[in-house]
Amino acid sequence: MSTRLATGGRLLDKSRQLKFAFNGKQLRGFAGDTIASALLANDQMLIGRSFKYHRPRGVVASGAEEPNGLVGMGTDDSFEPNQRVTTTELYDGLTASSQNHWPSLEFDVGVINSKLSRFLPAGFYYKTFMYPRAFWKHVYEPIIRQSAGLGKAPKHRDPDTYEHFYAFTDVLVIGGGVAGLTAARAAALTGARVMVIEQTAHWGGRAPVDGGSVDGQPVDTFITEIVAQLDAMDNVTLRTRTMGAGVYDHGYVLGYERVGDHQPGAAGPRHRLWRIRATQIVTATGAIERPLSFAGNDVPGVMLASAVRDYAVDYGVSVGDRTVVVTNNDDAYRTAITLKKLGLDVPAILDARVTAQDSPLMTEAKGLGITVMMGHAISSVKGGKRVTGVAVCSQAGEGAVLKEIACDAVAMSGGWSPVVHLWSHCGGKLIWDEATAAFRPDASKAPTGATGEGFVLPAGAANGVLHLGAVLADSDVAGYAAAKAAGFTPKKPAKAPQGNAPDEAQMMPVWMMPQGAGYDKRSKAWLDYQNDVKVSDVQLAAREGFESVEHAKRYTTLGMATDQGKLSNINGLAILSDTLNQPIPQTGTTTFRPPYTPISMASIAGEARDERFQPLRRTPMYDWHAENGAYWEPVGHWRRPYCYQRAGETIEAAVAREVTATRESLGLLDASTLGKLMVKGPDAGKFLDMLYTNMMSTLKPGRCRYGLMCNENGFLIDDGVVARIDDETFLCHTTTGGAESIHGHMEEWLQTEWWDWNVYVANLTEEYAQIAVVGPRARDTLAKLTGDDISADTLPFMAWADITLGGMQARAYRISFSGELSYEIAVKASEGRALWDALLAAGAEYNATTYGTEALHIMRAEKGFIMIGDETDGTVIPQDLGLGWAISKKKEDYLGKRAQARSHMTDPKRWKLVGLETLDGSVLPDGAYCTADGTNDNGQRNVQGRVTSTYHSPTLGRGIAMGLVLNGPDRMGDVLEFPKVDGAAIKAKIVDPVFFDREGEKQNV
Amino acid sequence: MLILTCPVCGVTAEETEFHGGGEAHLKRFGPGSSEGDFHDYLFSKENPKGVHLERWRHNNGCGKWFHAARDTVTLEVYGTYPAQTSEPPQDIKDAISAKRPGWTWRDFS
Amino acid sequence: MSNTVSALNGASASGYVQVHEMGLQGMITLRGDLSAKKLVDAAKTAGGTNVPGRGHIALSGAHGIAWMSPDELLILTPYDEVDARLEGITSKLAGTHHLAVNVSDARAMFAVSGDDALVRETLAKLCPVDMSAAAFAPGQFRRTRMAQVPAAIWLPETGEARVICFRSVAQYVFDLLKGASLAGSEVGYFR
Amino acid sequence: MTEGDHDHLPNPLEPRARMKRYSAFAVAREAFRHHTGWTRAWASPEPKSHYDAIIIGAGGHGLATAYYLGKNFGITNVAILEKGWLGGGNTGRNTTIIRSNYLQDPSAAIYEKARSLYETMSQDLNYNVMFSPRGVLMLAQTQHEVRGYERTVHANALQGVATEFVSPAKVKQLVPIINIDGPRYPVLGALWQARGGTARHDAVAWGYARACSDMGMHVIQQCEVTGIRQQGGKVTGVSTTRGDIGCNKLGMVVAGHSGHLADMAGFRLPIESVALQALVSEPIKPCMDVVVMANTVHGYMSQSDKGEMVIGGGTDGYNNFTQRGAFHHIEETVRALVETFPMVARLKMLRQWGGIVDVTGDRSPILSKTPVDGIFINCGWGTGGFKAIPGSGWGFAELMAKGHSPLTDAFGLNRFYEGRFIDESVAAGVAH
Ligand SMILES: Cc1cc2nc3c(=O)[nH]c(=O)nc-3n(C[C@H](O)[C@H](O)[C@H](O)COP(=O)(O)OP(=O)(O)OC[C@H]3O[C@@H](n4cnc5c(N)ncnc54)[C@H](O)[C@@H]3O)c2cc1C
Ligand SMILES: NC(=O)c1ccc[n+]([C@@H]2O[C@H](COP(=O)([O-])OP(=O)(O)OC[C@H]3O[C@@H](n4cnc5c(N)ncnc54)[C@H](O)[C@@H]3O)[C@@H](O)[C@H]2O)c1
Ligand SMILES: Cc1cc2nc3c(=O)[nH]c(=O)nc-3n(C[C@H](O)[C@H](O)[C@H](O)COP(=O)(O)O)c2cc1C
Ligand SMILES: [Zn+2]
Repeated sequence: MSTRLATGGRLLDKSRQLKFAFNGKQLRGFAGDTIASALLANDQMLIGRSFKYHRPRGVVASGAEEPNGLVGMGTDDSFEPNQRVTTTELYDGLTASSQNHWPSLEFDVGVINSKLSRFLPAGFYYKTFMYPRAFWKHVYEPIIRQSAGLGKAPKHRDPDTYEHFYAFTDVLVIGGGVAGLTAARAAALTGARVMVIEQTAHWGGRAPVDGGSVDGQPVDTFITEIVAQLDAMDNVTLRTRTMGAGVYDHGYVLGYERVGDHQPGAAGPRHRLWRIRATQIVTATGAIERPLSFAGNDVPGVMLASAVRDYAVDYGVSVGDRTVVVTNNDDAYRTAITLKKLGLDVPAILDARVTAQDSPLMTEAKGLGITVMMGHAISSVKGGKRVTGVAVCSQAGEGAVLKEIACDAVAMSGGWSPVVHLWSHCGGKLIWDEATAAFRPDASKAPTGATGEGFVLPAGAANGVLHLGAVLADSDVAGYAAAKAAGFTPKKPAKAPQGNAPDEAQMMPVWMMPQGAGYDKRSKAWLDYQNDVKVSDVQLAAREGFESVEHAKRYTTLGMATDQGKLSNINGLAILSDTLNQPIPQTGTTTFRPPYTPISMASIAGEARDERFQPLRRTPMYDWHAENGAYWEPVGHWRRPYCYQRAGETIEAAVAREVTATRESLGLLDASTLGKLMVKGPDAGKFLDMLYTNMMSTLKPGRCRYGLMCNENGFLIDDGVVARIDDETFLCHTTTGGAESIHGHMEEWLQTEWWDWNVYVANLTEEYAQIAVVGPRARDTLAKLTGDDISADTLPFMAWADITLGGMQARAYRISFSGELSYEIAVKASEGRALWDALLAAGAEYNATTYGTEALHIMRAEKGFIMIGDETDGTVIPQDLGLGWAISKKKEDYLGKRAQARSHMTDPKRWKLVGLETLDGSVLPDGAYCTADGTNDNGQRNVQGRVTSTYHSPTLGRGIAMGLVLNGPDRMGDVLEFPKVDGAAIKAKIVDPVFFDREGEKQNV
Repeated sequence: MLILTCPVCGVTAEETEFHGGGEAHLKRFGPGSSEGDFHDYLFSKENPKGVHLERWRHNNGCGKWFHAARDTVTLEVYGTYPAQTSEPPQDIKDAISAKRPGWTWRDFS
Repeated sequence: MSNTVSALNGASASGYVQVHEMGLQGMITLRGDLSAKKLVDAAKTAGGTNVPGRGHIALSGAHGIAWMSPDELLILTPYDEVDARLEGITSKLAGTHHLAVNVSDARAMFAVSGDDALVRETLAKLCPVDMSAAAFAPGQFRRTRMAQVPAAIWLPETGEARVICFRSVAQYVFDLLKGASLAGSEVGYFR
Repeated sequence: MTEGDHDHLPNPLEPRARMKRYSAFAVAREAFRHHTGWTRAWASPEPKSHYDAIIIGAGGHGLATAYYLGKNFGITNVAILEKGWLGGGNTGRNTTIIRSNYLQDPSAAIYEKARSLYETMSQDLNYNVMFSPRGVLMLAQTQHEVRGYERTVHANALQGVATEFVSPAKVKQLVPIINIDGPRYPVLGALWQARGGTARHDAVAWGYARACSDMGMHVIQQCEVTGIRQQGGKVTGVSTTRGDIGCNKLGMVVAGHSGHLADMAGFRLPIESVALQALVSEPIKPCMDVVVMANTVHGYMSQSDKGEMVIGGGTDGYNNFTQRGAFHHIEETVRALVETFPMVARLKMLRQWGGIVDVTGDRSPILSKTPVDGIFINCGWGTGGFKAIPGSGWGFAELMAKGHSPLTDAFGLNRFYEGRFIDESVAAGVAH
């Protein structure tokens, strides 16, 4: 029976009872409980089923290292799978349910896998399920997948909020045990900014449970005092419930704060992800106790000795009435002594060691009347869903049973492994410590940062130092060294606290218990509880040549479960080393990767959800569009109306209406997103001559010119109209997508190649709202709003002028992307909406029709104008597009010119732009290719061209398209075949790409 | 997540404020240059395991380009310096030599 | 002026600090040789203060100058004074290579006000910048990133911060600041 | 002691009889003798002084090349040299997406060859690589993407690659957990390759290694190539941490380390090595049966047979050899997936890691002769070469054996001189 003791429970507030439910059962606990302690207090030892064999499993540990105790928590939109019971604080109304079983936790049919386990050794699936081939997808894989996974998938969107926080500190201490606190104080006394983060809700780590004294006072008192002292210092920040999740390059640390997990419903974020930039980091993350590998070490009731002690001291819970302790070191004696002193039965301590002399803890245990059996071990554990006893044997033998001891709990200790994860994340190296049989940080090989110097220092148990006195001395030095490395020197180093605890006898590494255990035992001795990896599996891997620890990991899945092998890794690689007959350091460890324990995806996304998922760029007319039926098209982070849908209208109909109205009378387009770059200086003309393929320096003030820009690889990257404002000033229009990138492109060339040229560039894209006023009635409409002369003579095609329009200062560019009479009007963005409204009002009598990007695209296609991103795709050069006229022959150089001289670019076989007209008037499918005879060497159908844009033209009442075709311009009238995806082919004739108003009569009025 | 100091505005900031621009000190070859020179200008990369001279732009800051001498294996930043140069300044070269004796970069070391 | 509206038309939100879109703000980008006396003089006249050093902003009443880069200043002035001041610069710098242009309408500006530590905290949730009093004091000017967009920030005085962003993302930045300052999400980091 | 203990480990140096076949029957038989009958999956021989061909790099591409040199051309006097543990490079750390819906002919040819070889790989190698043709969906979330994918579908039809453009409703039906109506980027459709999918990445390397070893080839791990030996412009062998080894032909197949090896051989490559990252969630019960890639928002995800969600994102913007990467890429990817699949918010990230990918000037691979006679290079697979492994091995083996292969001809180094790029980015943003 596991029960709540009448006394004890250091962390509990027994005045506050909490109700919670497990698998529908109503249970009670206290404030301060974890789910684990509360379940144990209610005698709920069985908590889940293992991954592969569905073995019954109970809690093994009391902290982040717990492999078994995972539950689903919450319901509906707050449901979350795989919550670790040992690190989740109890709150009133909590609901939890066990995972990975059917139909119930108690009776799980999946347990059949356990019976078949001999057929399912490590890697068995690589050797099976191959025949017949089709079975993999339809039979084998579905079965394997069904048995995969632990918790259920959440189904709903998450209603909670999450946020990030950027913090900067000289010294970050990860871990708030006595080592972390001592290191923090040593660092803080130098004046350095210090931050301490502790994953649990409590300061002090293991020490309050383990006992000992500091400077003559009980260790608890020391902790209370040092926390108070740190809290009072202005240069110190203390955060509990904040885990150091990962240490990254250049001192970047992720801190995972569980702000709301223990108080659902409270205001504020559920999790806060700290991005801490620390000059120096102290990892004071303690050590984790190792299980021992004996047969049946996974039976519920077998727990880490330290956990048994924690439950007793911290939560007032006895996990069993009769607890057998099995160990290879002194620390587990503390558990026996604690239990005994609480009046519980400890029938025996089985100590695998044979020591010459009793240590103080042995003496104390014996003094309490506990039987200590040196040189003994567990041969096997009795019991199924709960321990009922152990069979005892000699550690030295093969497991012959000497006696059986009835018990309901086993407290095991295989020694301690420093938590080196955070030290290792960024490249810190480890050395093997023979004395403690553990890997610990090699201080001479710390991870190095931006300066090339080490930026992480380990302290206390995390540094492999276990005795309280040594822990305090070590961490005092580490804290001071960290501050010093961060550039702080103390007035006078404070005296390190003096810790006092009993001396301990040398531990003895025990990787297999008993030492000579045969296959039967090894195949029941668990290394990785969650992933069901046994000693025999690692040995099989070694035998099959998976000798590298990384191979063994991947072949057996050791250490790949949600606990990332915190309990299993060292034991596993020791077994591997033993099997390969090589020393453990030669085997080495697998790579430690963040996060230390899993962190919520939502915390990583932070605030970036819903409307804050990505910035949404809005033009000044955005609200009008939204209110008037805009069907949106995302363009970069902008959103532009694709068309404006009226009630009952299809998208196609809306687009056709917009085109027709514009061609017939008046259309208005919000063109504000077009890039507008001001280029100014004595060398501006020379600069633009290098950027554009055509000549810009000859452009006259007051006039506009269409230009093309290529990259150094020769490919067309942007196009637009350049207006010359005055001698020294040009305004370059770019595509919407090009505004930032072309600005960057200009700055790059100016700053890094032609830095002696006198040119400045300013990005004015957002300064202006720009509206295209398009159609036969464009001039009439503007005339109603201005007294300025906008006649064809004063403001001819490809000219611009400053005018006053509706009382606003405006710049009118007479340019046209539609082939209509057209003005693009720029006003200050703050007046954009006012101009839009004024134009709508003035144009009302001409049926002013706002149009979107699709109408824009159709009208330009009717005119045979290219569109960056349609006719170009990053592989197209201007020469392909019949734009030779825009490529200056006079210029010695421009970006892309040299590239365009390469053999493939001058190849006469390059596909060239043409118009395409289907014979039946239908619309060619987007992206269709036209076939040529035969196939190539790889059996692919030969092709001779492709469609680059294709539309139904409302103006012409038929399909029109542009495409790139082999020898296209020389083959006018040829008919090509474009297969559709359904196999049928459409025939289309090569024609001039200008489909409408070839003479430009409409625009030049 | 790197931190870099922009030599132009003096701000030390994390990588997200910058934009990496690839290898530094490229010599531009334009019209008339040989196939080989032009190819090497665009494509032949040093891509060393070790010291890398590279371009960065402080795009979420002062907007200026600068150069950095950075180690691609240790991620140590030996120094940052103005973009308007064709070689790193001597103090940065010395800092590199101290850590990576015998290092070379195309035509200089 | 009735036609002229700022990006969010003065929207505000109050959480543990106040967030307020400040309406139309005059801004002039001035690029040129900052070491040239002529340019410095022109800037001073337009900005009504001395030209600040690298990484700083100089403020004087409704006017100010922010250091943007070694060849760029941002001059702050009331919105309706921009044209006149721009004219002033242009005439003073005639014949000198420079670029001066009105960028008032390309931007939005926010005030974040309240308890100094909480104002700093709000920004520290969004910008990868050390917002502690020791590292970022009134008078400093920092161009950086706010979540996913560029922004510039400074503290005119204790308990006050200013944020400038591009106009098109004003709503996004407002939502960020509002979300970051929701009551109950105080971090308690700065003291 | 019982039988089959570790003192009975097979001697790795012994010349071996042919590999024991794997089957359910063999597993059952072994079950009754405590699995003591299993022998090494591959031998671990000492290097000889000379081989007909040496492959540097025991990643998927190197091993597949060796396998097809043996299988298709009878060249078995081959050593595959690996500086670490085989399969430990990008092959061991990729998100395992397999598809062949590429746009350009040469790409579609080699990836489709690869995909079709994946279909029968388990049987070919007698090693279950768990190729799972569960289907790959590439979401179209802008009009531009819609057009790009429609173009791909047309191209694929003529290339013999089965793909289709499917409606949002079909997307929702294939992936019930997806959010197809935005709020930000509604799903407008998707490029669907029903026989794309995933495979167990480690098994691909292990299966090939076993098969190579079975043919008598030498897979030599912990053997780093430190120099390339040549005479009169022709390769004669390599220097390694285990001594000099001679060869007639040399294949460099070392992904992110290609630039470094080319440097040893005296030439430069159009390659930059950058970190690419991936992560997995904690395992959950099956909730997504297909692979989904969302290029507009930069994230992709599939669920492994073990239950974890396998997630990948973008590359760092700077040269890096650390197998780590900057956290903000993880953030961008996770943000994208939370937006696309709201349930992801309440999953947890279990582990994140990085690999060093080799990115070329046009982001397509290089399978080519080199300036040094006898040296061939296979690299530049960048962020998307797992799916190509068998096709690349097939073509590269042919190139090495015969001096030319239709599968690799277009991927020569000369294309960068000619300006003849194979640019896939034109249709889809990222290339996994
Ligand atoms: C995070 C991530 C996700 C990816 N996702 C996908 C995906 O979903 N789909 C997809 O198709 N592709 C994906 N890729 C890409 C894919 O992993 C690679 O393209 C592919 O694995 C490359 O295989 P390889 O054999 O060329 O290289 P590797 O597997 O890297 O093998 C090269 C080998 O060469 C060895 N080597 C290097 N130098 C030496 C030397 N001097 N001497 C001896 N040996 C040496 C290395 O140790 C290594 O083992 C991803 C990559 C990464 C990093
Ligand atoms: N005698 C023994 O065999 C033995 C063995 C182990 C520990 N100990 C005792 O343990 C104590 C060691 O002190 P210590 O301070 O070094 O270790 P500790 O275990 O007491 O404290 C480490 C603290 O770090 C926290 N932590 C761990 N990883 C973290 C992360 N990623 N983020 C945030 N917090 C994290 C833990 O929750 C814990 O509070 C001493 O009292 C020592 O005597 C003794
Ligand atoms: C497809 C795939 C699935 C993975 N699943 C897991 C997993 O379930 N658990 C785990 O710990 N690691 C998983 N990993 C990550 C590996 O543990 C490891 O991090 C990765 O292979 C890179 O190697 P390294 O971390 O040793 O450098 C997975 C990796 C891949 C490529
Ligand atoms: Zn800067």
